[in-house]
Amino acid sequence: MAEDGFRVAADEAVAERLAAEAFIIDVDGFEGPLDLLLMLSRTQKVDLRKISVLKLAEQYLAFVNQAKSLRIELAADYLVMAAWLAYLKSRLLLPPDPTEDGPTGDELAAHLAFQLERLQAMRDVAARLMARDQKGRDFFVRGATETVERTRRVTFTATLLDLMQAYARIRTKDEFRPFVMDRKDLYTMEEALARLRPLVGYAGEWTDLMSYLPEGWELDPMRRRTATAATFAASLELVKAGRIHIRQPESFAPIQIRAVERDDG
Amino acid sequence: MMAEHDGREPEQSLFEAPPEAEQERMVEAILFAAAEPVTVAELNARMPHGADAARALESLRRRYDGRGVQVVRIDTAWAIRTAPDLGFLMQKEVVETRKLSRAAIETLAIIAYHQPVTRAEIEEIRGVAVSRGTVDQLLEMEWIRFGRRRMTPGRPVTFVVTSEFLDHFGLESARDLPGLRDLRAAGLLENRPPPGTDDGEDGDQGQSEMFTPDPEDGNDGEPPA
Amino acid sequence: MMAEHDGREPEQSLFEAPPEAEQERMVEAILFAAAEPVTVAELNARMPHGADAARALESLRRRYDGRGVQVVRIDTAWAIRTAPDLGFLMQKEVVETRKLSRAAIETLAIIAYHQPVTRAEIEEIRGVAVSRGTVDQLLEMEWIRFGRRRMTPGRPVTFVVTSEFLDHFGLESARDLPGLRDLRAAGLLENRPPPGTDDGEDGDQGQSEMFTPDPEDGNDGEPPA
Repeated sequence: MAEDGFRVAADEAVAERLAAEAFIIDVDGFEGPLDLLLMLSRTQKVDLRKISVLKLAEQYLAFVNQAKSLRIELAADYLVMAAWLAYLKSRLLLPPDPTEDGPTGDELAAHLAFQLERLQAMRDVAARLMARDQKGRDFFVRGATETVERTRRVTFTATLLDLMQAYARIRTKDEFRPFVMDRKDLYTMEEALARLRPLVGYAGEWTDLMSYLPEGWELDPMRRRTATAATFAASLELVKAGRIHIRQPESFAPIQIRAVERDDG
Repeated sequence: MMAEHDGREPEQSLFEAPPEAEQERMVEAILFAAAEPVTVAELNARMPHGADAARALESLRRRYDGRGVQVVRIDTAWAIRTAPDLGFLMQKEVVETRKLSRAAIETLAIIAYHQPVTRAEIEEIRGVAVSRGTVDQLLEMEWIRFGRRRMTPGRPVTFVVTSEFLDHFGLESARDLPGLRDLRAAGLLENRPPPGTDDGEDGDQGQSEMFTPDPEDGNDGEPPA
Repeated sequence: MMAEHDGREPEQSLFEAPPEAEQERMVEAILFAAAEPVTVAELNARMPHGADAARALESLRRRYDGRGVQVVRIDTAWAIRTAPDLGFLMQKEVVETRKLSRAAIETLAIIAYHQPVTRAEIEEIRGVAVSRGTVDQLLEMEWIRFGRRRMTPGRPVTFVVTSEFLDHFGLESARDLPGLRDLRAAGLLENRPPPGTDDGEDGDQGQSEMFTPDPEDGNDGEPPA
């Protein structure tokens, strides 16, 4: 007897715990208060358009109370919804107060019903969407595709007139030769590159860039300037090409270069 | 042997354009070679001068009617896809796709049916916050993309579905979403603000504006980017 | 339970094999979706019991005869491939025509008028260095080529114009190029622009701009008589 009673009590405790656990799982399974409301509304077994919002509010409040009695922590938004539904319930039950501004209880209820219907509708179409034939599952794309080669061809063109005008321009310019920069004292970047390229391979150590100026150009200031500029520009090209490192310890300090070792790349 | 010719050629532009049967072959070759849908504009660009890809497409589509592969339209582009009823033969080709969460599926549906739609509107419809991961996943799958910003305070971004989405679900355009007409008729695609809120802000944006029934105009359901 | 067919006579097992047209659709879909050519054995394995892939394949192959894609045999397997005559559609060439740069046209002019000419001489005449790129470009266009080496110290290479050059400019030989006197007679060396040809299209202001006798009028290659 006593044993049975004990067993019954124990069973009840287990049942209660299971119920509580089930409840926790259920709460976790809901995507927020609206989702819970939608589930509760199904128990009314009517078209969502004919749902009794008042009854639904009561169902929700009962649910929240039950959760409280089971000492289940409900997320804040569930409690906010409970408070709002309690308010809605009072608005629905009390006769409308003509002095009060704002929406009537019926308007609020209608909107809630609309929200539920809309959520349900979205779930229905989501299911219909996912039930459609899907690419890669029901229908398939071409397995052996061919790539379209995109070749970009630039053609240059000129007319005979362009050609003659160009020539005329040069020949006319001859008469004004003094205006033209003197080629003798111009060191081009191409020349500097051609000179630097074979040399930098031997620059295992940091070397002053100025030591790479072509012979005879470092004396005359003007030639030295153009050679320096060209050599510096050429060194930047080589840095870009990954052939050398370049550094300048501080402002106005000598610029130094060093070959990039083959195996450190 | 040449494909059959169609005797009565109404166009006068025979001068330089290839014959219609030939144009159809060209469209066929181009569509077969590509996995991605090809736009009519690109077809025309790749075909010889004077070709009319749209017309060739139409007759090609009819030709493949009922065959094992089909010519389908996706938005403004076209592709060849296997007939859905033969999917069972293709187990070898099936690629396991990441299973979408319920939240992601619902969010996707809301974007598809309410586009362009803001995150706040999605949350209003679902009644819960939309997690960043959900949106990121859909963006990454290229099923949704950003649409125009809404001209309301804060200028929130909107989301719209992509043509990749349409392709995946075998839809010609967003107008062909299942049940769209009924939802619209039931007023469930309206942006209906809660009573008592200041509803001045949403006067300009019918979310369902893109779905305005207008079957005549060939405009693709996508809002301009 | 139904007795198992013994499969000895596949021809007669029509009882469960799909109709031939259906088998053809299946082969079509499988070949389309497969990344690699598919053997008849594999087709049979993937198709419903009792299907005859070889026969379906044969009729599919006939169906695609003359179309934009074809059913072809690769070794022992089968695939759908673009018809050989349409291969050109699989490449898209974007041709861009640009006007030659001033440096290039001047270099070209000097070569044409002074050929055979060395690089140093070109630089002497132009008054500025000739970049390697400019020469390479003209070589690549096949408007100039290397001539004989000059028998001077360093044996520098010379440049001459090609027959493509003459062709492009409608000249019989380089000697037909109008001389300075002709240029002057044609008004090309006058300092003020001929009336009515004034246009401000040439935006770049090189040093020699001020010596340019006249703005170019249009793009057509006809020199004034």
